[in-house]
Amino acid sequence: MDGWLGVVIMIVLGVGFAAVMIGLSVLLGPKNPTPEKLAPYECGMPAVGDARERHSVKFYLVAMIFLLFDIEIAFLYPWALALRSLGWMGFFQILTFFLILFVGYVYIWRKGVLDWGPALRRARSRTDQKAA
Amino acid sequence: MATTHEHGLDPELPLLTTTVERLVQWARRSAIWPAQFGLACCAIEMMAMAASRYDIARFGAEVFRGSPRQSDLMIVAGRLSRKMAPAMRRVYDQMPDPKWVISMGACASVGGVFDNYAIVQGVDQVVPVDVFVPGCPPRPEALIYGIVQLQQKIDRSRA
Amino acid sequence: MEASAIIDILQPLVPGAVFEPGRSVDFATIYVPGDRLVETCRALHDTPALDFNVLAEVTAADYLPREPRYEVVYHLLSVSKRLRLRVKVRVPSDGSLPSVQSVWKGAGWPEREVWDMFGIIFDDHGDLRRLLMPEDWEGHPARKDYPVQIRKATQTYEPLEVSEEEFKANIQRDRVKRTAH
Amino acid sequence: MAEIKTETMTVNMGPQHPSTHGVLRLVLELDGEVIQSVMPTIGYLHTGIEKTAEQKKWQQVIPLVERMDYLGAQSNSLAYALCVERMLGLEMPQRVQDIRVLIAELQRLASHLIWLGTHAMEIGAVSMLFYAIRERELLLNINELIAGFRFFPSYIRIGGLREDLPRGFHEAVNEFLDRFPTKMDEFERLLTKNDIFRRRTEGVGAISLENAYQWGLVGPIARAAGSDYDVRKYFPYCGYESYDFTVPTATEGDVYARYRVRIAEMRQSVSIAKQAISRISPAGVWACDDTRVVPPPKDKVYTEMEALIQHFLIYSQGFTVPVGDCYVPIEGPRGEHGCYVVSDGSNRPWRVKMRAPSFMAIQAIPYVVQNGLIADLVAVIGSTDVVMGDCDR
Repeated sequence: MDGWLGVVIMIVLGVGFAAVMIGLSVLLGPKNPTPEKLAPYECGMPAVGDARERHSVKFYLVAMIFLLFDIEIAFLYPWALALRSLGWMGFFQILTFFLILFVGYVYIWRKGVLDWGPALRRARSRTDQKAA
Repeated sequence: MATTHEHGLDPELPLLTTTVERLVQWARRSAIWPAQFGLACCAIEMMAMAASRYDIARFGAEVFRGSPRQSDLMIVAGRLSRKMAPAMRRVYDQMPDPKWVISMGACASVGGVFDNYAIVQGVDQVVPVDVFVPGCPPRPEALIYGIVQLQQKIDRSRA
Repeated sequence: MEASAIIDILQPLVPGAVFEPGRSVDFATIYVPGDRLVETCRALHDTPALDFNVLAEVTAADYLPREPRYEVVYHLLSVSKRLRLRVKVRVPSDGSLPSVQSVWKGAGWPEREVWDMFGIIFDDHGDLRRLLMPEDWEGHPARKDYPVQIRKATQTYEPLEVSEEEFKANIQRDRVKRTAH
Repeated sequence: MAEIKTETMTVNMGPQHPSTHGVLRLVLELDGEVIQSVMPTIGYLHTGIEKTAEQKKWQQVIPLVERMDYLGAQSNSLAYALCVERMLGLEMPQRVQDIRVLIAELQRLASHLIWLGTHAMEIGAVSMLFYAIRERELLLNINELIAGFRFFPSYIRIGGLREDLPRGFHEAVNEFLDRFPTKMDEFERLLTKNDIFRRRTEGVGAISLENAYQWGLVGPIARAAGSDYDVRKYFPYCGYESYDFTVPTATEGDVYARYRVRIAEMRQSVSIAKQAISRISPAGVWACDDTRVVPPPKDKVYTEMEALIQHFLIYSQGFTVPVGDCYVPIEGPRGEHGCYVVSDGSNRPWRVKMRAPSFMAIQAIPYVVQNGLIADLVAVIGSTDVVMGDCDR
């Protein structure tokens, strides 16, 4: 039971800090929402359409990939804590876990999901030259 | 900006050695973030003021926010043309409420040397201005003096 | 190279056009009749002896009391021949000029600005809209009979929302024009 | 898999935007991050300076012309002064021409420093802005020395200069010119081989030489695409032919080439300024001897009657310029600046038009960033060194 005190303090501090900040601004900040103020901000121009437009699929793909590899790292924390007791057995288990995800990473990389930028254009122009 | 607020705390509530209102005004004045609203030559002097030699960071105002949502102060730096006036009014409207305006330079304050069809003769026709800074362009020290005047004005004003 | 020398080169290429050397203190100036402008500019651009490949500037001047009221001025530059030339065209007050966008792509905006400021219409210009003044502005400010200071209330209000279709129409019109020429 | 029809998104990169170098509005049509089309709208800083200039006397137009391209202020007034002097037929003494060359080159350095600072900041090297502006402050000190005002000194006048050089001018300029090349090496160490900077700028926004001429982009942009057109070499003015300097060029024509061309140009400007300052004597003649245009020295005005009359005439009525028009191009920081002035023989100009290189650059931007990313658009706007005052006038 002794380990949990630190966690509780962390939670209290985090939530407390956020609550104080939001609470103060709610209490002390003036509030008069005019329609102009709530209009979407478009660099000083009247807004065009609403913000809920359909975005390109690239954004969705990158978000998903980030989520995937982020959780992979999240799994490392408990493993890192228990490294001593797990010994070599634990090490190989985490290695296979990594290998599986690494195959996924290579697949994504070859599919070219990640490169949007000028490299994409240069790559496409190189393939065109090869094809032409 | 004497709008009466009905938020929860009574401004005159004593808080240790000062009132809530003085504390709030002190907090607002010491971290006043300008919106990036550079129009013309005064914008370059504004950049010089934000740079290392004149360094507005000493007064807590060196964070130039790109979007008006996160800024409290709009420094109108440059000449405002008639085509730009609606856009400026919209950016002013979209700033959250405790907001102030500094009209930097003669062109923003009174149209400056350009008394013609294209320039709005004074930004106070479009937005309520708190501090006028003379000069064409004003020296960075003059603008810092303007910001300090605004800070004192905030100190004196009611929450 | 003097204006008369340039005219001698041009005369055979644009038959029937009356070129007139203009008075100038800096470099060669020629007057070109309005209707033969595009041919002359194409000749100036294409002939290897002249090779005016850069259109530095298109501007105009309003000589109000004088009848052919405007003078549209084209400053041309030949980088390979180290030559500069000023082509001037006299335009009556309600006259119009053919656009030289077909010769130099860079002529689009300067011509739009001359229309915006002086009201000289450039026919078959891709997109003759106002450039420097707001879209709904009346009158052409740089004309001599336009007052310098107009006491007009500052328009600070704009509709909150521009309808999606209206905006898309503008974009579509712009793209069609751009892919046209 | 059939090409699925995707909806493009219209985004406004509007007049109030941190990276549009002033009030330029670009309506972007995006497919994800890739730009389908750009529709620039300018005129948000249109000040009608040309119309106001028609009301002023000849000498009073200098401050107006300086406020058009506010980064290259002195080169604007130099263009205007040269143009009116050509119409008046005035010849400047050698010392005045050397001082004008020195001031034009220092102004070019100041303008390029602002370009370097903001361009690098937009690509991510935020500290670059503070280094560049720190060096520029020294240049503004020199402006303060000669005319008591940091930004628009109006030191170049029709008929020569405003007054003679102050004491301490030579030391200030020499000290700056000795210190600046070491600072340039520091800037180059930061950026030139910086992998992030190169990856963001190489192959981005490339313009071919043919296209640059078609769009009328004569200046650093055309020199980055391979042209060697520099007004100081092709149509020398103010005695530029007597200075030896090279015109830096590159061939790729992309953002990185423009960066290299401008950095090399700054080094050339330092060497020209060094040659100029070594020729200028600390005190000497500072204006031509035409009494109609140049006011007499102050002490004479108090003692002699004609000097008083001449002084009164110049400042009340001004001088008249013979009928005609004239266009003298000079090499400003952004390319070929030139003032087309028309005179009807009175003491006020009939028409003043400044050629604006930024105007041509913005017109060409939509064709340069086609199928680029938004990040490329920001790099291209930074590399064309666009100043909205110069573009909208």
